[in-house]
Amino acid sequence: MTRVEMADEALFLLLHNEMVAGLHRAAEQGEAENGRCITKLENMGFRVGQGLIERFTKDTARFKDELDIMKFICKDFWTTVFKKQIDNLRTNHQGIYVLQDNKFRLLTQMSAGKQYLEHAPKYLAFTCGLIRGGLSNLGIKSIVTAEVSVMPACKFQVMIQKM
Amino acid sequence: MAIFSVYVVNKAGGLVYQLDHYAPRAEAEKTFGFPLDLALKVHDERVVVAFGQRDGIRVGHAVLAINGADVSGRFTADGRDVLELLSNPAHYPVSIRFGRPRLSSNEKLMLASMFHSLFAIGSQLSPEPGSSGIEMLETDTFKLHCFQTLTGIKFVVLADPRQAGIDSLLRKIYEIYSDFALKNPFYSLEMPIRCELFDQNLKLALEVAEKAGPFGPGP
Amino acid sequence: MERIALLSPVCSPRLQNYPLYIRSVPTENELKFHYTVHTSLDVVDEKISAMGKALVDQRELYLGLLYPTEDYKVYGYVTNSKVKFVMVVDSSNTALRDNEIRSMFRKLHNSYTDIMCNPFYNPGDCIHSRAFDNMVTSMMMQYVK
Amino acid sequence: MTVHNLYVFDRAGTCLHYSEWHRRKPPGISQEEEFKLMFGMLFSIRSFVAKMSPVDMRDGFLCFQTSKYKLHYYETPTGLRFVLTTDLGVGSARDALQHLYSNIYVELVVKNPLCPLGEPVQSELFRSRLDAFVRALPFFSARAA
Amino acid sequence: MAFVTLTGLDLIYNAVHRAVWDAFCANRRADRVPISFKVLPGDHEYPKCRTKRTSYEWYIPKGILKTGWMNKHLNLVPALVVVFYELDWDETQWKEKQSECATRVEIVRQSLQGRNTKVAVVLIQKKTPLPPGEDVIASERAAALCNACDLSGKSLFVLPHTDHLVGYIIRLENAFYEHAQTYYYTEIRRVKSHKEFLNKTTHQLLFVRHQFKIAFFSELKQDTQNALKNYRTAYNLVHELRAHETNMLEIKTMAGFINYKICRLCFQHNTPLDAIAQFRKHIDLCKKKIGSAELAFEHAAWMSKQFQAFGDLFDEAIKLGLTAIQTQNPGFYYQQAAHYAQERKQLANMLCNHDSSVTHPIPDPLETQSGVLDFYGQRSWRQGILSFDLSDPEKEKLGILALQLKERSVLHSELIITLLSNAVAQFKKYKCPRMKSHLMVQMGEEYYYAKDYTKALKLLDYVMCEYRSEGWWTLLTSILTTALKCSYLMAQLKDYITYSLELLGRASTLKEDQKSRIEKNLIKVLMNESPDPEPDCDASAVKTSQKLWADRVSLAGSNIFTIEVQDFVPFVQCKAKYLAPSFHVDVPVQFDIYLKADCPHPVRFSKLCVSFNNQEYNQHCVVEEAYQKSDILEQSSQGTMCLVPGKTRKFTFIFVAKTEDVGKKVEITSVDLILGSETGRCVILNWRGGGGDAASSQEALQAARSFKRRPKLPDNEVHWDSLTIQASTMIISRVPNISVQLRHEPPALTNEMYCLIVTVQSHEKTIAKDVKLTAGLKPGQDANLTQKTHVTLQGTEMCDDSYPALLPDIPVGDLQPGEKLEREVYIRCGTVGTRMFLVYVSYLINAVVEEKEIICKCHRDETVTIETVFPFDVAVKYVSTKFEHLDRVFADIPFLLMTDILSASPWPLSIVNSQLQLSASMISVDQLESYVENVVLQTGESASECFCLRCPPVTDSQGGVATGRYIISWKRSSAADSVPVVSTVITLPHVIVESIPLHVNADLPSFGRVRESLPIRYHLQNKTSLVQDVEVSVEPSDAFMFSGLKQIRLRILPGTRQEMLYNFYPLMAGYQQLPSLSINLLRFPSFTNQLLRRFIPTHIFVKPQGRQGDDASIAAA
Amino acid sequence: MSRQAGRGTESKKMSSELFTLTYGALVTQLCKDYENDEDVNKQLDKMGYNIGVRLIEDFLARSNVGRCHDFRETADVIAKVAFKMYLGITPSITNWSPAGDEFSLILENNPLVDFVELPDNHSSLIYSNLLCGVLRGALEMVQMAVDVKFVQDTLKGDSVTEIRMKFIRRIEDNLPVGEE
Repeated sequence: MTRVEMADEALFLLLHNEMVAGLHRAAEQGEAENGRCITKLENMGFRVGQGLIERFTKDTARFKDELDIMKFICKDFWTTVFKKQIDNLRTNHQGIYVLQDNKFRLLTQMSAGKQYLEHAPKYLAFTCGLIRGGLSNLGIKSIVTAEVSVMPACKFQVMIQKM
Repeated sequence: MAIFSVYVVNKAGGLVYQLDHYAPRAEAEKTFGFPLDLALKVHDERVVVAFGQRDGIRVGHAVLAINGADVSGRFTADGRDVLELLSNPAHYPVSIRFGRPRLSSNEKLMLASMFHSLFAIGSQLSPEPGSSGIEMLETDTFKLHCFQTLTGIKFVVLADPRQAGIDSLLRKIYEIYSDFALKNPFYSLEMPIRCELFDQNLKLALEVAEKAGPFGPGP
Repeated sequence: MERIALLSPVCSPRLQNYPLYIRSVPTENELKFHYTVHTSLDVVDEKISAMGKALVDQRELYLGLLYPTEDYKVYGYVTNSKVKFVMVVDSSNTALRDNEIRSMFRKLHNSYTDIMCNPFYNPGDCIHSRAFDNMVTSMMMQYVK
Repeated sequence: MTVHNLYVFDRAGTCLHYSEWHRRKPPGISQEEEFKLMFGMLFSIRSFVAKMSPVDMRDGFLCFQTSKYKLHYYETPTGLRFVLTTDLGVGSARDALQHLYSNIYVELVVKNPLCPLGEPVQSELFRSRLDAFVRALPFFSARAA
Repeated sequence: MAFVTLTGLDLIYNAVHRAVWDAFCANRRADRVPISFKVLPGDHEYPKCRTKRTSYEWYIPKGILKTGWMNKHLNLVPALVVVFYELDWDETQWKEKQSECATRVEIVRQSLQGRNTKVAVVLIQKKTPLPPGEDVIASERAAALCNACDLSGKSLFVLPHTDHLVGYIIRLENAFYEHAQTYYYTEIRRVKSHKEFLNKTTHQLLFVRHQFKIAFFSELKQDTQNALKNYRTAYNLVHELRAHETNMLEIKTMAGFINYKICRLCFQHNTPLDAIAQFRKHIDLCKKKIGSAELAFEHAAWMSKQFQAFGDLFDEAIKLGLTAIQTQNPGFYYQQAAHYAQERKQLANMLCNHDSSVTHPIPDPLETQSGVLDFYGQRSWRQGILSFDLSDPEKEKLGILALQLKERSVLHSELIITLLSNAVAQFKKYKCPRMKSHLMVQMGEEYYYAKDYTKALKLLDYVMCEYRSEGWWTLLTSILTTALKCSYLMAQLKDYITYSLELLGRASTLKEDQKSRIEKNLIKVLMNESPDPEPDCDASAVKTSQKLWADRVSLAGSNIFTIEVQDFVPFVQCKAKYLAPSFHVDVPVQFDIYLKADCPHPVRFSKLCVSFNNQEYNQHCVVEEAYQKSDILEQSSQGTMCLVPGKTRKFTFIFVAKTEDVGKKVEITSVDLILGSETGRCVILNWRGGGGDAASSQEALQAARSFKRRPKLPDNEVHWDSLTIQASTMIISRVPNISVQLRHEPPALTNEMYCLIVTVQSHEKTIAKDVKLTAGLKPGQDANLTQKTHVTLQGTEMCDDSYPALLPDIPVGDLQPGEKLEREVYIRCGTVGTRMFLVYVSYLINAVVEEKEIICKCHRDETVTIETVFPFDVAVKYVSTKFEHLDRVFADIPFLLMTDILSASPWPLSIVNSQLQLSASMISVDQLESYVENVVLQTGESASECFCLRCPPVTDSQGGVATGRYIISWKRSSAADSVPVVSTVITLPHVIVESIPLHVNADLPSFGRVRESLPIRYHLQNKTSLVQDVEVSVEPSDAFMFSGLKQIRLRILPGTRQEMLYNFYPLMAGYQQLPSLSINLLRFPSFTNQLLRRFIPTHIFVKPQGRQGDDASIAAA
Repeated sequence: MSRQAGRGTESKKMSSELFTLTYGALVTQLCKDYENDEDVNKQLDKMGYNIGVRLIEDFLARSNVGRCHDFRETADVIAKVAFKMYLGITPSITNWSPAGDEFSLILENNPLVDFVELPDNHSSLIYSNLLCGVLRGALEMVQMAVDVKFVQDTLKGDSVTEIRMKFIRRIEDNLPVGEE
């Protein structure tokens, strides 16, 4: 049962991987190009995030405040997307939030250590966009960056841009 | 319970004796309209099913007869190419008999020597020192048992996977070999065995073993 | 007679509250209706800012009746993504009770959500969608008296 | 009981992975040679068996044994071949191999975009998981240790 | 308010009466009872009271309520009549007075015939009355008087006009009030009593009337609760009346009254919601009661009135402390009132458009003989006629006509505008900006209808931006359209053009044909012709405006309009874009101006010019073209000066930056696009900065996010969306074309004149003039480095602290192409550590850009980091003459000073000289000369010197004695002779000097030989000024036999020395310990043998016996 | 506080939406990157192929489906098992060619296009072309060379979406050169 439940997830996983690969295939090598691919992935994530959040929050009650929204991202949003919650949410109450996922779904199958670390960024860009898009659609402008020191753990830093 | 066949291979890998003791028939006849909804291909001089299977016809089966007339290899009795024949709508409807292809004698020779080398590689690839060659090889349809004498002759028995008592049978066959082949003045070593007595005793031994069934050899 | 307007999210950078979609039946003196919708934003904004200040625990997306005029009733709805829906109905139309309105807004919202999920739609652009049009049309037809 | 070594080949005959635990006899030949030989043997066994079999087969070749060891064979429809050698005491290792395929290979190689198919697996995660799995097998004994 | 009349007061001639009256009127505040007083003559005729009919059987009422009724009870029929009469208790002619008073009362009673009005008498008295009961006469006379006037005692009052008048008055009026109350009470009873005679069929009107009266009296009685109750019933009854065209007006009027009453009372009772509910009910009930179609405007007017009245009530209540909210405030009612006023206007325009020939009918059907209606809401020409069918249709027509004509004279717009502005005022309060703007738009439009175009424009202009900034283009467009009309009708050129610009723009939702019309007009205007009138404008207004335009045209020229388009959405879009964020001064600066027209037809423009923060450049960035009126709209000729709709047109500009702008930003401050021509009219579209307008930023953002594919365009075209404004660029100096090389041998050595050779070579094509070199310590490093670093160009003499750390702008003349020049810079670093040095070469060069010669200042700089290290480390140590290390020296006893110079420099150093400058307290034993003169030290090599010194005894040697300075003069071996020698001074450490009582030294050969005598002489010298007893002993040793005093005690005089001779006889070879001498000073127990060991040898080398030959040699040695 | 509304059971649905949306983002991105729709279709097919060759392993691992010896069997597995497993739908199989080497998958509803409305300027875009690639890649891994293409598409106004699959040949695996 659960395995079947995860099936479409496998499909997403492979699609995501192939997106990353595909974009990089299309682009000729070079730092700049790599950067552009990352941005593209980020933008795609952004758009998807917008759409998803629109759906996810369709039936939820109104949010109290920024933190409330963040919690929603960490719990419901993350669970629906990655089948687990964010393990740790920290904030400095000045608009910076750090979401830590100790077993980030898109990295688990890659490595449990430092192997392939240099490849991590391109597999996180999409998710960064996802978060940014989600937040932006809830009226929060932000910059989202990801940081990995040991896979598959991953930190997403959200910097709120006050408007 | 069944013992399918027995092979005796000399130390050079040559087949010196072969006996098909029991061969289950797997054949099916069907009348087809054009086009033929099976993919056929020529595979070592036979027309076999490459893809598609229904009502008893399975991938790997060979065309045995067309409209009742037996087919030898790629050609019909009257020498027409089977594939051509079947690719021509004019010949339809046509009834074709499919079945597992029988091994021709030189296929058997070939397989024997093939096993001979597999046997050797088996021991060479052993992770443990001092290993023999393949003594037993199991598939979902049969088990192959092999007993090699010190003199390097291999007795190979193909049997139903559930068939027991094969080891003793192999010893028995070795006895029979030494009694009725070696002791036969007209028999020259390493040469194909053609002795009535050998045959008879062998068959006898096989029946005994089969009767013993899964319960092992009688006392 | 009734009219439906869908307004852009507040958070859009400079131009706020510009209409993403406006539709009215019948189409005569549509302009008046545009004004009605536009002015109703005063109330919507007020309600939203009130939420911001958590003065009221307005957790529901449906804002209810914004204000009545002689001949219209104006209802509002704001999604979590700050997209505003405004619906103006003829006050004489008694078929439309709070529940009907509510469910109509739900319909609109669902349909809007689908639009947001249409990869070819660029959030913030005005909505040109057959699906959405049809939905709105059918919904209006259902209640037009 | 004990496990000697494990080979994973793809359809093209590339040895995707090899690891050994208790192997007392060093291969007389270079590793590539050994891989070639192993794959070759399996390949011939397949056709050998196919011809020999008196009836139609399903899984075909399962395993063989010599006086000293037993070779377990599992092949996926995609032509991946998992080969495990153990001592004679071990019964069927088919389930183990199947699990190895579906829960370790598929999860950690197929789904790892950084493991190009048809090349030896570099992923340390895969290696370590696989090693852990084999060591945990009931018939894996630390005899050598 | 209860109505009370006062009689018998003579306000003119009687001061007392006046005072009394004033006391009644003066400051009637809320605390006083609510009575309205009126002074009337005693014989005043009150309205006659109709004889009460005993049965209503045959009575058919002619209407609901008489128009006079309310007034009657407010101002004519009192609740109480007070008779004032001056009479004291002790009045002499009591009888007469009493009867006179009685008659007065009687007169009053007469005229109140049939009414329940109360009568009271107030005696104005001069004396203050005694407390009641004490004045016997008073009480009986009072009784008598009551009798005479047949009054109850309660109705007789005494008013002494003494000092506490007001007090008395207040007591009085309270009494009056009670009387009034009872009066109204009885009135209510009376009206009620009629009820039972009424029947539903014929007397419905009466039901309403009575109910109303009851309510009204209750109000007068201050019984608002009952008043409200009764009004409510009255209201319901009104609507029960059978309504028909003929009595519609009457019903509405009454309903209006009653509703008003109810609402007011509700607000009074602070139940605003009830008020609102009632009002809503009222409106819903009456909305559809339009009455006769020909007079529909009447209904609208009435509706408007209802709303306005309610608005006023509401507002009133708020003034009295009620709080309203955004969604429920008077504004809405005024707005609605305005709405109906508008409707009224429209209806009036429709129904009252009789042509001028139609005149007011005579006799005027609106006239009545009494001049007023006798029943509310009835038609003057058929009063009291209840039948629903129109008795006299002819009369009816005339009546209606009269009303219609009357309506014509009404100034609707004024009404509407006042109402609207009331509403605006309200919505302003309740933060409804948009509602406010909306109403202002309506006001504007109303002014437009009222032909007050100036006001109209003022309002519209004011709100436009709201709609623009919120992107409500449809609304904006409609407002603009009106505005355009106004500006046309006033022939306001600038406004006219401005609005046209935006109506043609992409924000406008007009249809193509409309746009095209507007554009054609615009072009006409530009060509100094009058535009065609805007559609559906008032004909007469058009006439006048056409004249205005004509005049405008006649005064041609001086018609230049600058329009700031930044803040709206004009039909030409503009984006300026520098090709690079920075330009070198010697390359032309390039930027593009992109223009795009959104109007239907191509537009020509006469000029495009760009202004910069540095005006100098303006003249270079102009596109101009002779402007033919003819081909203004010609599609075909699309020369440079023509913008084709939808096509992006690019203009590239090139100018040469001013050299003084190097390092500055050159910003585009504005872009001007000139339409039309100076000769005719011309309009300058002015974009601040690099273009863009009210909508562009949002568009840009959306475009950036968009996933839409941009269709491929030919190379020369671009996608408007993909263009970004880039309005400023940096001018940076020309790339220098010279090379600067530095040669030197790091590290620098402390204090040396470190030589840095700077080689400058020109690779310029032309001569590099006025080359300047700046060299030295790079600024902005550790401050005290500056103190310790000195730079000079003269390597010949050592530079001191007066020299700067950085040599700025040393002129080195010109450089021919390819020429190379070399300068040596000498740097003296006083301290070790790393320093950054800067070498900066600047020069001028002529460059030709766009065949324009400019002088560019170029420069190249090199920085180099140099480590400074000590050239060598000098180690100094003191040893005894036996080379034993000394931690202290002994007075007068020679010791050795050893110096060790270890070269730390990677380069060979030549030590020119070294010198020991002893301090006074030190004496050198032999004369000092340097041993290291001209020694060259390679890296890691060291040179040592040794000086024999002696230190005379010192009184106190605490902290030791200064030794002196050790000076090493050196230079790099590589350095030229001219380079001065560096002297490094090492201050030598202090030494502790100790004086000892006895100094012993031995002289003995350098070695002994087995079995050969070995003479040793010890010298004992008394260093003290005392005679010393010395015990000397020598312990035997296995290695020696010896002769001499084994043990002796002797005495040594101060300063003298004693000599002791021993003859040792070595027994074994090798390095042997001598028989140890031990000395014991009785005076100085501290003098130990260890100390002794310092001075005398303890061991000697003993050779084995050798052959004779050797001996000689040995002897010789 | 945790908001329970719209959670739990829906979560699976959601994640399928995640896939749908992500795919949408991909397509639009490609539309932006490539000059014409044909190139986009190619790219999609290619990516699909790459996914297919990996997805098949996942599929075999989950479903214990063995090797197919008959195209009808293959069709069934694709429709009843694979589509169900990954897209939650079960297309119907129709239009068998007489030789039994061609058939159509009819998708009543195609989750990939749940929310999609094609703009007019993308007439020749085959939105879901990825699927073709996936099928092609997956089958190739089990020694079936097939040709897959869309013949009907609801996005294009057709009543259903139809994928046509044609069996080309069986890929024989023979021992790589230089062995045995």
